[in-house]
Amino acid sequence: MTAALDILPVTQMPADGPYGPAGTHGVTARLFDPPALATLAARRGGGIALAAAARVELGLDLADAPRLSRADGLSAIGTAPGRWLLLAGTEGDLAARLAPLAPHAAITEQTDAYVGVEIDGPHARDLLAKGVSLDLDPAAFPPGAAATTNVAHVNVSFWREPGEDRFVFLVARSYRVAFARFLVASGAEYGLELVHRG
Amino acid sequence: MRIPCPYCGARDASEFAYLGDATLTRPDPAAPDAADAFHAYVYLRDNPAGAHSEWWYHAGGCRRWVKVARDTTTHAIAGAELAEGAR
Amino acid sequence: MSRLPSSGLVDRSRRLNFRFDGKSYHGFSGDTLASALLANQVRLVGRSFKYHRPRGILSAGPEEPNALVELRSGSRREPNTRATVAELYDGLDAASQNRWPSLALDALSLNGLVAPFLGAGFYYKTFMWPATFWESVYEPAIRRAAGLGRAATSADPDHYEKAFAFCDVLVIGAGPAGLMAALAAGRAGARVILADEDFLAGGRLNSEAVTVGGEPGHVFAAQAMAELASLPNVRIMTRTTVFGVYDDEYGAVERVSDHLPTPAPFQPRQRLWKIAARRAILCAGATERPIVFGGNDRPGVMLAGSSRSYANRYGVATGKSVACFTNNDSAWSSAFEMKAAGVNVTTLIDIRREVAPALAARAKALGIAVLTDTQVTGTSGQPIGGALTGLSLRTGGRSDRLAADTLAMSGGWSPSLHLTCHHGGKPVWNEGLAAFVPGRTPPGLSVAGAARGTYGLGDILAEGARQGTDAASALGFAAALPDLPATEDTPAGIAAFWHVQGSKGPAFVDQQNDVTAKDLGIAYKEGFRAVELMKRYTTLGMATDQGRTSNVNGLAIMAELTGASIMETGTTIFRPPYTPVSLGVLGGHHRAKDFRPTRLTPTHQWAASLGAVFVETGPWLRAQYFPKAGETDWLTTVNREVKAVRASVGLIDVSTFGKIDLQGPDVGAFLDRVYINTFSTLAVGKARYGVMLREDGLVMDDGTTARLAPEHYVMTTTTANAAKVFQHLEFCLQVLWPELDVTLASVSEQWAQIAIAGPRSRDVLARVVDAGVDVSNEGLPFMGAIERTVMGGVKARLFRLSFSGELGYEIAVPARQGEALARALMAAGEEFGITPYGIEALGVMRIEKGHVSGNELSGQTSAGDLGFGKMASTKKDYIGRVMAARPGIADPERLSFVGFKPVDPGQRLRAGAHFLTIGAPADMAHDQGYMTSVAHSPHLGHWIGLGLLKNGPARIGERVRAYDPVRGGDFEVEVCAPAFIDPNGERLRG
Amino acid sequence: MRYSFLSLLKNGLTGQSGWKPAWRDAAPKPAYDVIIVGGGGHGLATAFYLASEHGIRNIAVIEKGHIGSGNAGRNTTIIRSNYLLPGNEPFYEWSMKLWEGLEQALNYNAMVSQRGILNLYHSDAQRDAYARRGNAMRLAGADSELLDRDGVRAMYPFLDFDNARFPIQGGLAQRRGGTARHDAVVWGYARAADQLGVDIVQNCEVTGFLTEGDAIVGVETSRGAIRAKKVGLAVAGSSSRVAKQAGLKLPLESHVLQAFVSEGLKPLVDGVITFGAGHFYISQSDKGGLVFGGDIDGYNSYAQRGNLPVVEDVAESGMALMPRIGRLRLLRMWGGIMDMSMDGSPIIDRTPRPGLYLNSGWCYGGFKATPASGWCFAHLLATDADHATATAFKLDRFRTGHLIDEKGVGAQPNLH
Repeated sequence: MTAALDILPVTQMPADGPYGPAGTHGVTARLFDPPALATLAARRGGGIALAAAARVELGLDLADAPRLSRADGLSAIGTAPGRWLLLAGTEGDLAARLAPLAPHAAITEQTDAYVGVEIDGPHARDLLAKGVSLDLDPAAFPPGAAATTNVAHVNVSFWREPGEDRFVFLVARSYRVAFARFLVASGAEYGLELVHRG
Repeated sequence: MRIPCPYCGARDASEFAYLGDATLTRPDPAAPDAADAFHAYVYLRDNPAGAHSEWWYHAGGCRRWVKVARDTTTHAIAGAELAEGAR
Repeated sequence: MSRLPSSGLVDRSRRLNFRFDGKSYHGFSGDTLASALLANQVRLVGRSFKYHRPRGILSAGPEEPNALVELRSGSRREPNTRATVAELYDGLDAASQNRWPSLALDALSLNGLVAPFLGAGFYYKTFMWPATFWESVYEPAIRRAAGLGRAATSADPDHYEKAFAFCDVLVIGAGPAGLMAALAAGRAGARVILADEDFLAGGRLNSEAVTVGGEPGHVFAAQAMAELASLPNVRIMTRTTVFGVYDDEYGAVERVSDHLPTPAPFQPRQRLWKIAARRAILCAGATERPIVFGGNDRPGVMLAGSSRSYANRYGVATGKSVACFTNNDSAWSSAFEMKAAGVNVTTLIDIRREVAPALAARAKALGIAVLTDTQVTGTSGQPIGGALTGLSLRTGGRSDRLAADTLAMSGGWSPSLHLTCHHGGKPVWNEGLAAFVPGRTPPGLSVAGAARGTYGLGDILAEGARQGTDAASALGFAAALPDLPATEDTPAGIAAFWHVQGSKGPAFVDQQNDVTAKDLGIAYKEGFRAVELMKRYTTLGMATDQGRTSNVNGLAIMAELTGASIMETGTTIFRPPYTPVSLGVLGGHHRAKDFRPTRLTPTHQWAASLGAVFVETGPWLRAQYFPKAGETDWLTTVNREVKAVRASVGLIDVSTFGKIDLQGPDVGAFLDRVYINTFSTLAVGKARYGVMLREDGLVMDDGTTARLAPEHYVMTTTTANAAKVFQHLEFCLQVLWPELDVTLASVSEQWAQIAIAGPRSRDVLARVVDAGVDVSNEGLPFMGAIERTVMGGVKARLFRLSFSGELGYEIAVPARQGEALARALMAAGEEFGITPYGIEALGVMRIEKGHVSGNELSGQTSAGDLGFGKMASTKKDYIGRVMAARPGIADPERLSFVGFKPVDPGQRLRAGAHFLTIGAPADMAHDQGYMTSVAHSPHLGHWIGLGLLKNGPARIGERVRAYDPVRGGDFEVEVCAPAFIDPNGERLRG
Repeated sequence: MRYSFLSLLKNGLTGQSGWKPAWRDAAPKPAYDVIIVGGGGHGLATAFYLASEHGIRNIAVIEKGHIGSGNAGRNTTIIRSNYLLPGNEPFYEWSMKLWEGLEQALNYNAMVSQRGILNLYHSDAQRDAYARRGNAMRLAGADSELLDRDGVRAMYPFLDFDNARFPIQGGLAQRRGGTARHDAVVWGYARAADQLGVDIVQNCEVTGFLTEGDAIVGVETSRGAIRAKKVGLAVAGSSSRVAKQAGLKLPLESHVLQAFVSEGLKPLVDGVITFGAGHFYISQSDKGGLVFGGDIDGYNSYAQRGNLPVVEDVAESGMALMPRIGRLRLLRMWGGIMDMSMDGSPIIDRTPRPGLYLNSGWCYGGFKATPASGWCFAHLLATDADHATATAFKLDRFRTGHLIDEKGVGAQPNLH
């Protein structure tokens, strides 16, 4: 419990705005609804064919590792061997777009399963150090690195954006308030700006 | 204790669910001695003080079952492999 | 004031006011509470644990056994705070503890008078007569007298948090060894964390008047810290105690705000660090040992090095007339430096016959009298407060007296090797050092400096530099040994000595727990000679200081008694934490409402807007019921909800069920292996109820699984078992049958799922599905499962299922559409009086219908127990089949599932009541089972129950006694079939 | 020497000089009627009751280290008989009755203190489960009370009733539950057994078994071979290792359970409280330390030490339950090795090897069982028949399916 959390009900998303000492702004968290999301899981023995199909059909180089692959507005985050979360930059029928992969993979619609949270700012890593049990030093977790892990009892997948010092989290929808409370509790010290991105 | 998940990398053991002895094989249910074999499979354990092969499920990560070689007297981990190979 | 004119590192321009026991004082920035009290000539600070003897300040560090205070007050009261490490702040308020009515006049100090009777083990030999007096008389008195400080009066108002850190080299302790280690590794480019428990880095360099690299030690330390601070790869953490070595991580506490009156806004009080370090170097220094002699616990008797520290670091003279008592050279240095700082050191008393001539010469030059071959045999003190006034001495056979208000003693030094023991390593006795040195260390941890038994300052600097270099090199960094700053050598000669034989008065070994040399003698006589037995019997080393100043002396005295060597007698094992750690910081921000995350259903806000009452269901908050204005008790509301459903239609969010998509050609075969019944034959577009077992043959979970396409099924699990079932299925697929081509995806979060039930539910459904979607009895028959669209193009999964026993459907839509669906259903059902209902009404209806739920799926029940025996396929193997055939599981006499109704319909049934045969005695031998679930059935107008009864199904119609003594219930119930409504299922098929 | 007012007075006046060793440091004889392997509470209690109840005096308790160095000295000292299942509850209630007379039986103050135990419930389902349990306790002759929220508040007003994630709804109280001084239990049994002629042989590690055909006829030890008509194992934490030397594979895993003690405080917690929404139980010792614990670490271990996640879990639960303890400090943490059995309940039985008897599988509930475990094991060793309260603790119950699974989690030791 913190002074910041004390006044926030656990049943409501914390409102947009600054949390922390007046005049400080060390980290920004932008919450957003992913435009389209799906899980892609290679069929038994279908990993190589799937990778080939993804390359041909989507121009996507699916890394079979906890990394981000991206092509043509489509991001693939490795979550398990032969398994990815696919995130499209725009709304639309992601399943249809992935249909060419269907012979080699199970495709499962997950657009509504997660909320996204972008976290950046000079104190982004300080905030995240309070919940992420991974070494986020760029040498250990370089741009494009991804992970699925537990943060403050909440399961998340996240990656480090290439080119920008920014982390993007996908959080199960039913846990979104709990995760936001972690952000407020951990980030208020540095001045946290919480924004719902339209 | 950090479990070296072959896919995710080293993660705190609290991300995993533990099942235990990974040397056991599910017996043939049709075999004439199935009752005895299942009794041994479900209930009896070597429980060694020393090298132990054990199942950990990476519930908070890749949701893969990982076979970990760990010493039960020192907790030192000699290696880890996924239950199933690459897909 | 006893502030020395010039020495010390406190900032005399920053005066800080504080209070102790209600009296106002002042100190300076840089003081500890202890140094400020000494500066104000406060000598009596606390009372001891058992005999309530007056105690002062023994040390200047974390080893302090005596100067424990209650710091702060009210909800921030911190009992047992060591004044020697409490950083002074303006407005600090502290109180002495374990005394009544006052510190100077403590009633329980009378305990001291009967001390001859209260030796070690006293409690175990008495208070047994009469037997009933223990809890009523003796123990309450003992409990009141025991303990030290008092807990805070209400919830801790401060914030705590946890954080992770990673580094190549963790250096623990920023004294001379640690600074050099950090410099060596840091300059090489390794990621270094330098942690020090003190608020001022430097360790002994701040307390000793030494020269390093041509500068005073503390200046060297400050310069080294400045360089380290300039290195981007080095993180400096002062006020941070590394308290434990765990597998692959170190635990540390950063005291972020303890030096402030209250934490700054949004700042935590403390932060728990979990540090993963590839290498660590322990540079924790050493702790000075007292000497055991009569009256060695008086205020004014203290450790020599600490007395020196008060002079050099804090600019405080610990007394007006200081004598030193020792067996080793370091106390001579302490005496010399104190004298140089302006303290009146009168006499050096050494048990040794001879000391190094240079030391004797220096003493002479400084005008300090030297008494060699001399022991302190007793002390005298002031009548009130007991502060030291004089010493009894013995030189050879000659006795003498010496006036002194401070005795600075040193029995030698014990390396602070605590962390080396945390993986089971046992310290090893080093005869030459008369000290334990580290044994086997935890993986990756090495030890440098005094913590390793290296006492000479030059050697310490060199050892720290070497180990820092080695650690960095081993990790692949190009590390060069730093140039070593020149320093003087500090003498460290010692003659092992523990205990002044034949001294007067109690000679304390463990001052906090009041363990005397005589107590050790009792332990010896009674056979408690092994170190663990001795400690447990006498409580030696079990106090808040964890035996820092007492363990070695205790061991040595026991060794003297047994004639064995110290190593044979045992060793001192230290367990985490290194120093006590607040419970608040170990909990972090996971307290109160944030103890665990709260999961919210997709329709939470909608339900809240209707005034729903929510209830914790595992991690979820679910709508329990929806009271309307004027409904004052929950039963009224629930009855209304149930009636509304049975009469017309209602809706409830069931999104919390686990939902798993299974895809692949082998899904049917797979489900056949995990369910007791068959799913490979299920038609596309149909759902089936399934029961799965654990491998031990008992029921794991139940739920409905539908086949959406030939190679695509969707399984539902109970809310409680969602994660467990998923894990089980993955085990089966990854470990048992990797040949099966099946992939799983949890879709619990993707789909909001709302159940509508009641005779008008089809009418309501028909109004929300898109045009052309046929939900007639033909288009969507009972147990049908189809994918269609609703609300104008929203993808949906439609299931015709019923938990309530009424015609019913479940509609799944993407989670963000859940609330819209709820509102659409409300609008569509308005003319039928559609009623939102909560899980209470859901529970009532499932009990009326006789469905099992969590209370019956207890993990102790078999499929047969629950009436699913006939469901089990005999044509296939499945998980749990073999073990379910064991006689103890298959026995028909087991407790089995049936219904119950009260013989007197006015009786209220209660879950948890046991069943007894009527007329049989109420004892365990006649226990026949228990009630699992009850509900008030508005349909029947009385209470009904489900339960597990020995051989239950064969006893329908029989009456048994429902025995519930914990709630005063004892009446007859009739055993009945577990379906109270529509037993033939006509309603749900219509 | 009997402890009495007189002996205390005499020693008080003579500088405590008259005390004798509480037990002899015996050297092993070549043969005994019964050897008990394991000098913890259970082993010593077994020896004491063999001697006192069955008249068998030619007994050795052999211990690899010193007595009480295993779990007997590493637990949270709770005694209670609030079990659910018919296989368990009568046994634990028998144990409670033995606790109630322990000091008089042993002439040793083990500080058996019946200040009560309270199990909190936080949901209707949990309330019903506790009612079921409370009723079972009554059927077994134990005491139990189901309290509502106000009843709990009256006992412990400082619990978090106002802002809890899982609000306290009430509790199941057993007023006769409480604590006992764990070390004193060991010492009391050792002293009393010694006075009846039992040899307590310390620093004597079993390295093998003497056999004649299938039968076990003694033990090989680090101090030589010792023959015995019967050998009883009471070596919690090491059961699998020792049984393996007799060729037996047991339904056990060894797991580490951590326990914690705070700095000493003036009285705060009178009885024992267990949290129902997490793993946490707490009491306060007569010395003033809060003694508390939580769940096992959850993986096979013989290391007698645990890790931070459980420490944090325990502290989170403690803070959730009693938010005023935030500024109290954890003084010491330690780990003990538990015999976690496959259904969470113990084994007191013969083994397939004639002459070898087994007392094991206490999971983390062994301390409270000490007197009855000793009583029933002694009964089995002396009579070759089960004691009436311990008929369910069979080794073959896993084969027959007569499980005693209080938690209903199945064959997964780390979940019991």
